Amino acid sequence: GGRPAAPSPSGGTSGTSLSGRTIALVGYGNGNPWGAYFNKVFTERLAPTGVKIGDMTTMDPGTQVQKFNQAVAQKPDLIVVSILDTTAMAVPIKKAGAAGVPVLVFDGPPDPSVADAVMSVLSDNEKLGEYAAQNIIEGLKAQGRDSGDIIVLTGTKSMLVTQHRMKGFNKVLATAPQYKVVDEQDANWDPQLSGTIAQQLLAKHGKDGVQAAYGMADYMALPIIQAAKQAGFTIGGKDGLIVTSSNCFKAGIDSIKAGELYGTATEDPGTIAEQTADYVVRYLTGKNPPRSETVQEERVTAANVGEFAEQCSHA
Amino acid sequence: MTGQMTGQMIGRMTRRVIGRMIGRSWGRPEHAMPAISLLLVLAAFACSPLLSGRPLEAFDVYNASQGFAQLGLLALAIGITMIAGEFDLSVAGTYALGGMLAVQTGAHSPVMGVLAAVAAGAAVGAVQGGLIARLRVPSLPVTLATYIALLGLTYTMSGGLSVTYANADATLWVDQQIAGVLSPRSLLTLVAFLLAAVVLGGTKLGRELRAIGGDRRASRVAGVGVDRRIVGIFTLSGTLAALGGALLGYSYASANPDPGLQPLILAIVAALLGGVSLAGGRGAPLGLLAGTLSVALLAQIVAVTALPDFSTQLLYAALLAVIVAVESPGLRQAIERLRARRTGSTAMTPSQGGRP
Amino acid sequence: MTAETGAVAADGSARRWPPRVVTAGLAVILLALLLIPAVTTPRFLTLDNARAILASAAFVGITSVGATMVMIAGSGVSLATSQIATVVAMFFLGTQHLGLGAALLIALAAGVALNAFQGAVIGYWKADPIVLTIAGGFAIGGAATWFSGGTTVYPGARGFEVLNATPLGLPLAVYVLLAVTVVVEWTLRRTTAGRQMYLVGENRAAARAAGLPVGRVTVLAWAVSGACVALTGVFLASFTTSATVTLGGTLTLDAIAAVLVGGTAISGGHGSAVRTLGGAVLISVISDVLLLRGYSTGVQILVKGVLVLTVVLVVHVRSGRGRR
Amino acid sequence: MSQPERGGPLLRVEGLAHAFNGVPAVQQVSFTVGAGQIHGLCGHNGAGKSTVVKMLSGQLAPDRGRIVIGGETVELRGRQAAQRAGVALVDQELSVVPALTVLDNMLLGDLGVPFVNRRRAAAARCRRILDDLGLERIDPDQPLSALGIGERQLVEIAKALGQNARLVILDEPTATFSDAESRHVFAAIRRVAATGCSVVFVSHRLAEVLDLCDVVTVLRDGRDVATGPAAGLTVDELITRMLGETSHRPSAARGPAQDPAHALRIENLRVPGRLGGFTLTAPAGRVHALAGQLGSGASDVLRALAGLHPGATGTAELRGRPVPLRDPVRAARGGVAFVSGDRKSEGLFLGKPSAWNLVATRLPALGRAGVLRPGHERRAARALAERSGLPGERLDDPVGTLSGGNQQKVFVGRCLENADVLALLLDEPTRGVDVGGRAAIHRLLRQAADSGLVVIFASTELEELLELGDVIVTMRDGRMVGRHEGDVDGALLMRDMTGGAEHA
Ligand SMILES: Nc1ncnc2c1ncn2[C@@H]1O[C@H](COP(=O)(O)OP(=O)(O)OP(=O)(O)O)[C@@H](O)[C@H]1O
Ligand SMILES: Nc1ncnc2c1ncn2[C@@H]1O[C@H](COP(=O)(O)OP(=O)(O)OP(=O)(O)O)[C@@H](O)[C@H]1O
Ligand SMILES: [Mg+2]
Ligand SMILES: [Mg+2]
Repeated sequence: GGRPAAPSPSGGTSGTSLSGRTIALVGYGNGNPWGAYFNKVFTERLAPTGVKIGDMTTMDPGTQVQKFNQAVAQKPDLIVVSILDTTAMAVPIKKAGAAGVPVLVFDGPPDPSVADAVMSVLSDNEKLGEYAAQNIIEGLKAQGRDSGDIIVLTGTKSMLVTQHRMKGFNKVLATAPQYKVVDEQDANWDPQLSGTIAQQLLAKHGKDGVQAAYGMADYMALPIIQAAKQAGFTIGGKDGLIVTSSNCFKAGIDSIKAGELYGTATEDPGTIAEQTADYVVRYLTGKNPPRSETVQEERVTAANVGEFAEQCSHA
Repeated sequence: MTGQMTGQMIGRMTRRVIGRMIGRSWGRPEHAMPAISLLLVLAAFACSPLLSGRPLEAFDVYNASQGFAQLGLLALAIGITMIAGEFDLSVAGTYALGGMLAVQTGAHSPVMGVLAAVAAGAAVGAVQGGLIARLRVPSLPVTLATYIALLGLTYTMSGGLSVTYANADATLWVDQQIAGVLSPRSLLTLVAFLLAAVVLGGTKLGRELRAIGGDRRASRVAGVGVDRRIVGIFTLSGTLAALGGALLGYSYASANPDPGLQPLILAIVAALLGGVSLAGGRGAPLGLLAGTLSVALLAQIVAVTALPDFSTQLLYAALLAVIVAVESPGLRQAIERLRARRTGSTAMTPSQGGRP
Repeated sequence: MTAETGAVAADGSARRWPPRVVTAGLAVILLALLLIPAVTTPRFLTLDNARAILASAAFVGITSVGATMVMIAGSGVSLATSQIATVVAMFFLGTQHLGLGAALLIALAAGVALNAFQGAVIGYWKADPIVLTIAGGFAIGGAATWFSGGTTVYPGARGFEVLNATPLGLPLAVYVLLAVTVVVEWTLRRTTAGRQMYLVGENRAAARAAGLPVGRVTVLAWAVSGACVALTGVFLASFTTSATVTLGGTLTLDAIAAVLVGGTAISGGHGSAVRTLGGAVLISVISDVLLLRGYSTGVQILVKGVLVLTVVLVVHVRSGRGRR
Repeated sequence: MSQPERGGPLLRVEGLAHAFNGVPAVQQVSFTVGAGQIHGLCGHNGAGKSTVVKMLSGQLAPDRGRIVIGGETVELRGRQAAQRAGVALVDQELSVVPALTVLDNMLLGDLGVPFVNRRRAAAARCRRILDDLGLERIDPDQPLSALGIGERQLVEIAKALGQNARLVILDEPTATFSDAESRHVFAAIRRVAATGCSVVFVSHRLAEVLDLCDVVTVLRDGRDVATGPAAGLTVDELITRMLGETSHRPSAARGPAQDPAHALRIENLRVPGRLGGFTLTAPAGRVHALAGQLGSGASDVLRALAGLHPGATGTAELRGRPVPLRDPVRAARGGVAFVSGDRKSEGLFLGKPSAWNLVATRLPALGRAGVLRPGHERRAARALAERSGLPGERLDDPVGTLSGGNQQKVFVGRCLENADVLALLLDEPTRGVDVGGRAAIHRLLRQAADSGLVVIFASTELEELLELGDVIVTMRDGRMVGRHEGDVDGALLMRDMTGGAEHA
């Protein structure tokens, strides 16, 4: 099913009153669609409870440290944070611990040195990487290929998210040794850069040299498809290029429906926002939720795209 | 009534103190701009509890001073080159390089890391200064190219990954609270500003710096060793930027190969608010200090009042728009033209006195 | 001691080579230095790769050709380019339901208007372009985040797909790049306005005293540049099929780098659109060679920086001393 | 440092030579200057005076020859080395920094000033030096940008004279001065010379050279052609030596006044702080001269008419059509062409070919529908070059590589034979132009007037005013003082311009 297995959020929040309690949201800024939709859903979910949310969102890692410190100083009942620079946030998190302010991390994992000091609602990035590899293997096998060369355009390599996705991807791909990665480039979560690099890699390996491509997010996979089309590749179908991605946006869903993108996976902001909001309510009402929860991720392909169309349409 | 009067008195006194601090004349933009912006932002800061519903604490000031430390050395570096009529975009690259070097080489001895960073920054600055002075190239394209190259260098050094700094002692030390509102990092930054103020205000270097920015050729003819000074200025800006980056790296316990253009742009905003003009020849370290404090406090106000992030951008845009308006000669002329057109018709009546 | 009589001395004769010859010579040497590693790179000399190089030069190239005009007219650089491209892309995708033509017009109008406004403040008020465009970047970026709430803009219709077409195997953007280059170069060389841009860029005070329309010329240069940025924004939007506030990416500095590698002087009065095209392609070739040879992103950026530095210095030294 | 024996040469220059990119500017120059002597350097534009000065002051290294100061051969690598050798300089180009205060400017680059500021002592010394030059009105703490050009130049001279140098070099220091200001400066120079300091003085104002200097060296084409005592020389003799032949003075042919409808009528023109209520009717066909010292408002009349004073008010009419004020573009469209006194920064496009410069203001007329026609453009440029006496083969060279005289010909030529130009306004049309170039430019202006243009020029030079002006309007303190037509006495003009305080 398309819903996460975590406790249903709809029941959890509506009745409880948390007025007088405060939380600080040190999340991704609204300058990023993922963050914008997360913030929207998160705020809307918690609005009925009357909890006061301080907006400390930003997209700049330096500013984030400062805003986090600010949040600690304001001693809210809980700091909800999504981390931009994993190591840079380690010390501030320690300081929050020393000041006795609880911290809830969502989306990407914290630095291992503070992993035990925080609560977390994490995307399952390894799973997302595994799904991408499954998509590719499934697609290539369906075309009846017994060999295949793959190019990979990753998100910013310095981020744990990227590293975890690659870990899962490589793990699954190792089960099908006939398919192998011939090029892996850092495209910095940048659509334009993804397009440029894809153009060059496709030219480098030629039409027979690439059978599949993995763009780490939908907005990176779509430029690969464009570049491939312009380079004269056929996309999908019986013998075309298999392109997959690993977190879903509306554009990706449309592309799957159009038969171009082979598949993607969830990690949609709405689901995480709901689960995080729910976690906040459970925590503040003393229900002692588990220290760490993982959002259940789903693989999306043409077979089940209808189920996820709504869920993935917000960013 | 009395409140209003004490308010006025306090206003007058701060004005006098700050006026003396920043310079003697109020009429000149290099004095008025930083003073007014700092006063405005301080007032807004003092009023921020009205929005946040929470009294200001020492920690708010501490956090602002951390913001000041993050920006200060960069603003000082770019500000000094701007006074000299140059524009050192590469400080953003030196800043990144300084952080990367300090974190990579300073694992055991933080001092060694800082020294390595500072030496590299100075070397990069000296080479650029040498090129710019000897070949008389405009600094913008040269420093832009250096910025791109340095970015590539930090990328190569770290394989594009953020690098973690494991020396937790250093991290805790640079950010420990001093007197509740300062930290070694912000103190060092403050000292750098004061040192610059003393040196530039008390020796002939300050005069020469502004002369070089005001009229390069004339300074040369007057006997100023312009080329040597320019090499010195770029070396200094590289050093300061690298030091800033190193301290930031320690503070974050990590170094990012690409901190982006944001720090650079904020440093430029701070310098402009500090009364420096891009045309050169104008400004002083204390003005830069006021400008940097303004930017740091502004960021803190946004944090304290939990305003959305984009409102900071709009605020900066508004501040810069004021600077553009104050500084553009054409606007002044347009106003003069308008006034002349208005009085022009009355002046048509004959027999008005001939005094100019 | 250069005796006037012994003019055949090696160093003496080198000095007497006309600058054009020396510049051409240097360009040949530079190209040789680049091309030798290039042609020895496996798979470099393929049609597919040439196509990829042109295609990857197209987006930045279109913007940089426009930026050349701004630089020639003496307004230096715009630091608000990527924000404008982003906003244009949003307008373009957001108005797809009105039809491709209408959306294109709206997008172009937005780019021209935003840039021309800045050009007007610079041309008529003599504002500093760097300060002004930093302010403009903040204002446009902030407003875009505010109004879009940070969400992605998706097209309401698929009309834009036409722009991803590849007639004769080359992306449409490449043809547009060539067309824009020809138009801008022709405007600069053959029209009154273009000549006036060179004059205003060479000496603004003199142009003003001579009664040349400094303000109008500056606005025109910025407007043309705005149209180019808008075209880049439109192609970017079509290529990525959705637009967020970070779509512009590193366009600002990439465009400036291409203009500088083309040998246009930042102080104004000199430069050409064709050479900027060369600069954009050169940067593309280099990153392609490095990519093919397996160098990392860092090395690619590093080499780009060094290339920009070299060209800036060579061009400067060749064109005589600085102006200060 | 060994003092030279009394009266012996302090400076000896032997066989100095310098070439720019292989083109010789100075080929063979030798002369000596005694201690306490004021030594004049004369020569037409491009003779190499400034190049010699630059070598003496350490800005250029000689290719050949040597410089001996106080008995020692010196190698002056840079301005600082020259200062250490005791050489102070007033450069041909104004070299003070507007961004600094007067005091800071006086201290800037002076080797005698300590590294750490000592404000009080410095201020006192500065005050004394300024007072010496009759500059009691200038406050050392004023920013220099608050002063006019003439006062800035005075500050630079004060700085050089106050540096305790052994040798003071002044390259055209008085080009922007009124005669009264010049007299103050000359007195100060004589005082400095009386202390045993040697002075090298460069000027195109030959009368003042003869008046001030003890000895004069004449340069021609980079060689010294004559050195001798100034006493007994006349201006005409000097000119003969400079040019190698007697100079030709154009006959002052007064053209007939044309139809009064073809006139420029200026009524009650004001510029706040500079010009109060100026009224004049200037018919076409006559050359009108505005005579006034710096700050008299003479050049402000021209600048205001050209639209360069945004605060100007009043009315102006050209051939019955109003000339819009406050906007240079509309002024140009109204038929006004302006030749600024500052050729370099407000006149020419130095990096562009002469041809481009010649046609810069008539591009719309040369093109069709905004598109240039290269053939038309080329022909127009050729015609203009011929008309203004510019060698045709220089058309494609950047105008910045021409000599000053030729640059000025391009500048004036740009305004000629243009159907759109009805009035030609020139500010100091021959500033820094040699005698030959000057005659050529005067001829051009006369022809322009004869062809039916309104010609008005502003000048501070008496000789030029008398030579060229059919009607001379004297100005002082932003007001018109007198209007002279026909024969006029130079002394009378001088009185008008200086307020009668000085006896000319
Ligand atoms: N920087 C330079 N580069 C090339 N040629 C130069 C340069 N400066 C001067 N010249 C040339 O050298 C010659 C001598 O110039 P110089 O300035 O010494 O003449 P001058 O006698 O001072 O003339 P003026 O009276 O106009 O000041 C001229 O032909 C001039 O064009
Ligand atoms: N500032 C300068 N920069 C470069 N070259 C210069 C400069 N000034 C002069 N020259 C070169 O030096 C040469 C000699 O200049 P000079 O002014 O004596 O000659 P000119 O143009 O024939 O002038 P004139 O008509 O006064 O004799 C010129 O051919 C010119 O190219
Ligand atoms: Mg000559
Ligand atoms: Mg001279």
